Amino acid sequence: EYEPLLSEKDRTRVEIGGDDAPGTDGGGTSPLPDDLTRDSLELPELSEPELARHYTRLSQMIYGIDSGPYPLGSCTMKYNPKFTEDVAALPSAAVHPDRSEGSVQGTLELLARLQDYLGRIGGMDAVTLQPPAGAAGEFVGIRVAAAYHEHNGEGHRDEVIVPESAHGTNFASAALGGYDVVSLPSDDEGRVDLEALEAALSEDTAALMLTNPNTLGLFERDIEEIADMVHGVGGLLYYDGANLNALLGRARPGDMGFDVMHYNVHKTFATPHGGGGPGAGPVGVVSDLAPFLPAPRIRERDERSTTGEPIYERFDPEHTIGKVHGFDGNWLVLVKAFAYIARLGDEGLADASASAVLNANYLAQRLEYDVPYGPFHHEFVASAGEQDAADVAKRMLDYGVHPPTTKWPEIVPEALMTEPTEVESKATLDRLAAAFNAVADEDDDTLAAAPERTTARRIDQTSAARTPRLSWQALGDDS
Amino acid sequence: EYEPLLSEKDRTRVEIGGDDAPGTDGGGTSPLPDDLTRDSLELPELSEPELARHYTRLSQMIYGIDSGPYPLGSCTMKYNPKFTEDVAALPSAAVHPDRSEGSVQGTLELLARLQDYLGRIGGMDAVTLQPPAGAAGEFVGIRVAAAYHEHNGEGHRDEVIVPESAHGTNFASAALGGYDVVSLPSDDEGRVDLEALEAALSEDTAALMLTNPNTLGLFERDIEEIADMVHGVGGLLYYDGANLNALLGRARPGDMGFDVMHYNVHKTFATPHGGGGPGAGPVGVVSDLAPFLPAPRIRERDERSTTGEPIYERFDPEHTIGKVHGFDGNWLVLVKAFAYIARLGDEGLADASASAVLNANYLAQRLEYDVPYGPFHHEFVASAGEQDAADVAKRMLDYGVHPPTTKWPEIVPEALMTEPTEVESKATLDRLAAAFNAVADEDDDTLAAAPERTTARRIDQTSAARTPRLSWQALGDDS
Amino acid sequence: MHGSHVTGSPYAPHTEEDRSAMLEAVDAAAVEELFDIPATIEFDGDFDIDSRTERETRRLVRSILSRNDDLTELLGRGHYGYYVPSLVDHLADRSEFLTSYTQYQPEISQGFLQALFEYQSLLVELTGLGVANCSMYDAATALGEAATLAERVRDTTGYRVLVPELLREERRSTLENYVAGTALTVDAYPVDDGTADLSGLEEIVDEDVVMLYAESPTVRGTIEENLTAVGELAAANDALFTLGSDPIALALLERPADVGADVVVGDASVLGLPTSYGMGLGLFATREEFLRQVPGRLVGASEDATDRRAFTLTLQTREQHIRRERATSNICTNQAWVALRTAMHAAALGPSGMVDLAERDVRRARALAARLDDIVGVKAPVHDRYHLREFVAHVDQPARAVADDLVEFGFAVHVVGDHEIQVCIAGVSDERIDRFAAALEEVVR
Amino acid sequence: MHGSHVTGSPYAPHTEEDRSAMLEAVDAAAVEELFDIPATIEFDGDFDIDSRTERETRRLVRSILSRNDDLTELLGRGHYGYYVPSLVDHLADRSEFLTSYTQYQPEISQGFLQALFEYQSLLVELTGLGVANCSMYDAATALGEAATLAERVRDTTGYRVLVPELLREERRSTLENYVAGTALTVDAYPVDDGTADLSGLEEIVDEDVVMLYAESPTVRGTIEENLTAVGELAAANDALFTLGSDPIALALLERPADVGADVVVGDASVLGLPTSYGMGLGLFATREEFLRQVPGRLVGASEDATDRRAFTLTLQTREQHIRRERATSNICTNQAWVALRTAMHAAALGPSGMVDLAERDVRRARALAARLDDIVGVKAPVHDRYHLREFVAHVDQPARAVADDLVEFGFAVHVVGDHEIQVCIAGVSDERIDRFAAALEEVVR
Repeated sequence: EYEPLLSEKDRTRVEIGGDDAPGTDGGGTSPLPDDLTRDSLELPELSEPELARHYTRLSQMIYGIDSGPYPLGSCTMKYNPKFTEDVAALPSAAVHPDRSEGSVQGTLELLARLQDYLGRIGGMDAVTLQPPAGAAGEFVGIRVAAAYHEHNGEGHRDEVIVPESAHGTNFASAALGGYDVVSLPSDDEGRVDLEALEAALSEDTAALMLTNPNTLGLFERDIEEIADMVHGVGGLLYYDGANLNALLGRARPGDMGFDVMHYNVHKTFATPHGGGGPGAGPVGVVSDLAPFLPAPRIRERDERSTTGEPIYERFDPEHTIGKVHGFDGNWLVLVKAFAYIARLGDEGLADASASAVLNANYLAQRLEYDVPYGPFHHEFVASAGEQDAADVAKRMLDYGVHPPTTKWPEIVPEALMTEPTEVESKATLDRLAAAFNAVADEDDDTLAAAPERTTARRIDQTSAARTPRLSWQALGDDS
Repeated sequence: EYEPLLSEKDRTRVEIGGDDAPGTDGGGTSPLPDDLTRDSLELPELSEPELARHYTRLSQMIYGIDSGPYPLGSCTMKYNPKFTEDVAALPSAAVHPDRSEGSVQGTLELLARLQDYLGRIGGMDAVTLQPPAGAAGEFVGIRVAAAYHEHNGEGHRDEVIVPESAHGTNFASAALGGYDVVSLPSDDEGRVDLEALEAALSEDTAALMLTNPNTLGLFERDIEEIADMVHGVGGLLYYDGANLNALLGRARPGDMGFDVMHYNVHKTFATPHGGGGPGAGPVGVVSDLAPFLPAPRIRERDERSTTGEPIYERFDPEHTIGKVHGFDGNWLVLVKAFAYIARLGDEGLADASASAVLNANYLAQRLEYDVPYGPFHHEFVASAGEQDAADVAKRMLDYGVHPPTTKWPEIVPEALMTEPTEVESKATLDRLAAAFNAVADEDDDTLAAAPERTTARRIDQTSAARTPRLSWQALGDDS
Repeated sequence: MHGSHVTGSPYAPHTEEDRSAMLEAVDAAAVEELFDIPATIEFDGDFDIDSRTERETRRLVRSILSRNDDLTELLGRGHYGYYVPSLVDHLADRSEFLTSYTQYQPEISQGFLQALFEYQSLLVELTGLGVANCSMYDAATALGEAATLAERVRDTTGYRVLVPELLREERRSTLENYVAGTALTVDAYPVDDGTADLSGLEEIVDEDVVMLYAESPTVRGTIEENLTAVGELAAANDALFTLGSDPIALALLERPADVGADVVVGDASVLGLPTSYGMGLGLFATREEFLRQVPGRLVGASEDATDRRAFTLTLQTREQHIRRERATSNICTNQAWVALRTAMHAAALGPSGMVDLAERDVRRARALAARLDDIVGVKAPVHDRYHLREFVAHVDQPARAVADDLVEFGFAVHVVGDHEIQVCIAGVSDERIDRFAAALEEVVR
Repeated sequence: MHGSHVTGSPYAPHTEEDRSAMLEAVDAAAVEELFDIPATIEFDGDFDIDSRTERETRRLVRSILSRNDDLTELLGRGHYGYYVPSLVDHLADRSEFLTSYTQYQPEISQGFLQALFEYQSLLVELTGLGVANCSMYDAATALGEAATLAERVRDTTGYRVLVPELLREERRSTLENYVAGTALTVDAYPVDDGTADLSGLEEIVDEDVVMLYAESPTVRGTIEENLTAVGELAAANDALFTLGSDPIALALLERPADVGADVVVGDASVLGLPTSYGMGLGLFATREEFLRQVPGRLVGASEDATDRRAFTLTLQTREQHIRRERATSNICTNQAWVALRTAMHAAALGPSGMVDLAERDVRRARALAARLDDIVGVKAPVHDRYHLREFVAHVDQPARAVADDLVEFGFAVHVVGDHEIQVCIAGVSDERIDRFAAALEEVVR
């Protein structure tokens, strides 16, 4: 059922300044001169019961992780444990970032412990928690690499190599960092083409960005050789943490030769995606790069408090690149990630990866669609073949499940990039496979007409882009 | 979409005792001898993500107050302010009832203040918060009346008079208290028939139970005379608080001559109904009856603490009837009611009643159905006329609103007992009226086939009662 | 506020414009005209209750409740503070569950009905009895309802309800109120070292007994070892055997159906609610033969018009809104939402978690008793019985003084005799238990 | 656990039976076989991270965070602790909002898209600009994005970004990182008594300037009085005029469109989030002419196949997942859920509540400054300007020592100079403000 916009329920205009503006001090006028204030403000004015119904209704028109499987490849849509919300809501977590160190020892301790956890999990020597998202983490990695090269008199390096199948953010983050992006084709098996890499590497290479397993779910078996090649020309190896959920407790980027990496805590560590964010993208580096990390980082001091407790302090890395966020990143997200890691521990983290890989392999085996390449880990890319992958996705909505990521990576025609994660039961995977297979048997007309059973039917993207209407003000009175 | 039972998702049998039962102490056996334990336990064993989806899905198949209007007559389905949940969830509210007085001064203070608030609102001299629901409050009132009469050597009184249009609980509570129930007809205007009352009253009368406004929404204009008549024969006058929302700040049962009353805090004071409960049914009495109230009550001591704070204590009323709940009632509900009253204060409470009465009158005026009797306050009873009121209700579901209470009170043929409460906006009332009126224009076949747009279609009540299947065990394997 | 919104109740939405239009529609100049109250009884005073902002109200309640001491509670005796998984709060607080009414329109209430059906099924498995209702208020009122059930269903006449002499006073008092309007009377049978004294019981049982009540665990935390014998005594005298227990106990202890129980009552909210100052959930299960006499609401399976399985409240002709003074109980509003929470908590534990929890309770209580027994001046447990989660300990010093001193160390325990305290480990962490043992040692030194 | 459930991750549901069946289906004897990792880099150590129960984990976090002192924060400078209505928590925490992904499948995401559309509309009303995106990370990164936008859209060449010399250091540093890969450089223009020094600014502005940035309120809490003049200077030099502000300020202060702003950035989470250690919500609005160069996601209205209005992410060809290295930004994950909360909080206040809040801030800050000014050894406010919600005060004693002493009284303030503290009243109750004034008087005595 259609839910009106708030502005269709009410618009109230409040006049500001002059005699019309009552104030709390009884003066009846604005506390500021008219030339510093606006004339009026016109927005919906509704009661709490009306708002509760509005947002309840809106929530009913959203598919969330508690609605069913959500197998978006490379997005790692895990169940978000409820208790992590409780710890993030603790009153003691609500502190201001400009507090003195002595009065926020709890916050600093939690951050220090999380830095430490992430370092161990990734095999990295130093970690910053400041980047507020994965792409922000990539940008930090790129900036750190740039600062490192600059520091070593290698500021001329102006290329970053990115595999064709990489996440779009890799390209964009490198470009934002001022680098020329060199795109690297895959080999026949879907992995890095070593010859092409050899050709791409040069003294201009600042870094190679890789995710491993890659977006096809394939482990880059030659990773050690790749690392040697990159290091051989003086470049750095960057790890995109989007697919880390495949490896927990089985392999660590640091052990493979990566120099710098980001973690997507809203993927691997189960913090909620929130309809697009907030996430967090901590960055880990090997010791050579640690002096360039953003400021401040947190560390434990040598001495203890009079009551024997550890004392934590902020410090600026020696050659820090400075700040990439106005404060210290997405604190509430970091609290949830800490709680998740502390809950699972070694055993739980290793099991998460094992179950995620088992689930992906099981689901792939159940599909009628062709699944090229392999063996894969936590995700796989099926091909819709003659069908349009985007249409397949729309039709899957009619079966009450969320579809996979589509049409990417392009190495697989009509790609259906699928990552079930460890949280799905066999019964759910069977149901999901049944949805895939039902769609696989349907004709193009049916697919093109889909979805039929959703809140909104197929939405016209062209119209949206051709005539942008981006606010209720833009809708006009007749909408 | 159909949601399987938990038992259809999994059943796991756990064996207990003997060598099969692993224990946490590594002993591998139960800590109790076999003859004190059961053999096994068989229940669903599911993961948190699976349960989150199960209950999320179940919640989607429920109409709540945040879904839309809920105009159930005499049920006062108000919006439940979200913040009251927060105060009830305070860790400091989670205390054990057997704590010593000194260590639960906060809880005792809140209860004492709530007793006081309710006393002022109802015009009563003393209040007990122990009854866990309205019917339990009625029972307390009946027991208090009995103890009072007994104490005065009037134990022979064995009749309680209840108007025909009263809530069913009135009859049942009086009967549970051991009284013969004398049913009182209404007069032509829908109010207490004074002649019939005169005839019913006698030296056997223990009490008359009334709600005011009555279930037709009519104020019992003769209430003072009624009180005199009841008191004249030595009886007590009981006020059923179900309709108190009509009177806040405008009239008080105590001022009308009532001796004892209950409050439905889940109606008047906006605590959530929870799908049927918990509620709370505090009972207020005039001073003569105070010595008979349940134990314990709370009071402020004369002296203050060394820091100047008031000190609260429990005490047993002199001739207490004892306990009607194992502890002190539904504490968490009482906390929410206290918060609601403290939020609204005099101004908000009076406005709640005013708006509730305005809403009922406005809605009644918009309906095509006949609305006999009047003038009414917070609710009215329309007549579905030739239509079946129960069918009308089913059909209203198809219009996305909750229907009124139906077929009761029987004084109105095919009754549609409607109470919109103060929380509905004019726009919502218009939408609700449109639903009523649309149904009023429909034919019987359409009504009999309704609902068509709900999760479940019309449910077979006869089959449910004829072959009771009250557990998944009773469904058998083929269900 | 500057806008057109009329304040008063913050939860009433009318704008000035709406209000005017509505008044005009009902042909009134002011809302006051709509009230039909005789002038003689109009209230023209005020309640002297301030209106507050949401934030001020939260601060007020927080400020009041902050006067509760922050103690570790080793308290039980019918109300427990088990850890409730976060899942329960988050799901049960979804407003569709929290704010809906009784399911009189089942077509738009399937979710709640199914959850209650699953709750009933949980109790059927735990008790082995065929029927469980979907909630009473608490253990005490459920016991009262059991007594009135016994009066209704018993074949022969009779008037005596027998309960153990060791019983929470509040529970007995509630029972007495429930039977005050009936011909029933309540008598106590003797207890020997914390459980039923069978020979003493045998002496006072006769055919005037309509109900025989036993508890396991008992109020002193002991596990009743003579349930089968008690059940046989009841059966021999055509009395209903009512057993008091709770879901965690029932996950481990003898199945009520196997010891001849006719009714099981108790507090089911040991699962689902944290410590709530005694707020509970009355468990009520009985044999199928008493179905039509059961108090409270029942959810049943049926079919909808398309023959799909659907749930509905059923057998409502037993209830007050239909049967009035001939109803099986006066209960209307019950504890449905708590039942939902209990079902959720049980589902979160699963059968293995429930059994494990009960077994750990037994072991942890035993270990603590042994540890306290090692303290000079303390003997624990007082009763030479099995205990589920709590036990009575003898202290040489006055128990009241010991308890008061323990408060200074941050612990609350029951005082159950001049030299007896009662200690419960339910929901208390091992680390806190360690600290408690140390504190007691300090206190009795 | 006793049952068939395999533990490990508590959030992975497989039973032993399921796991066996799945392994069989994929023709593997053990999960390990599925990993294709060279032996040389297999990790055979462990992380040394304990597994904990949910309750233990909650206790751990609570225990760590309990080391934060419980202070009343009179802190601001870009991060504020306004009271957030309970409604926001309860509704935004509904798992459909909290746990869903970016709305790449709009047909099952209409609710979130509509909420974000409403958020964009709120910003359009507040700024008077035609386009607002549906979130950046925070004010600092939004400022960085504004600079890169300026570089893309400016007609002529140029390389200078001018910012006020009084600017949060962190904000400037973030901006510098954003422009590090471009040809842009960041210069400061002078400030006079807390607001822009117009003549000083005039001297250094030239046609090499691509963006001129001003804030109102400024980092020192003053209201920038020269916005129109600054805007005219920017326009005269074909530079983008970017204004830093926030929704509460914008509800009262001059409308950005009216002072010539081309871009508005800032932290929108002053509405919607409580104090969150700096977590924020980057507000980003600009003129319609720059639409195709806007960074971040945009929600637009469209129609579905039945011609009903429906919402969708639009103009995605600007974004990284389509345009890669030529995208308008690298942003992907944003702060959508915070934007939802901000929209909810704004809706809960309504326009009257928003204006009222801003006006009360001005009055309360002014009253506190006057009161502190009466204290011997304190001068407040330092700047002879209008202030929105915070102000700088001079203290004769060393500011650091004053601040440290205030901690002992339970208050946190900023130290912004050797003898300057900064004090913010946002979200602080009148009663706490009273106590703060008394404490400061005590401290500087």
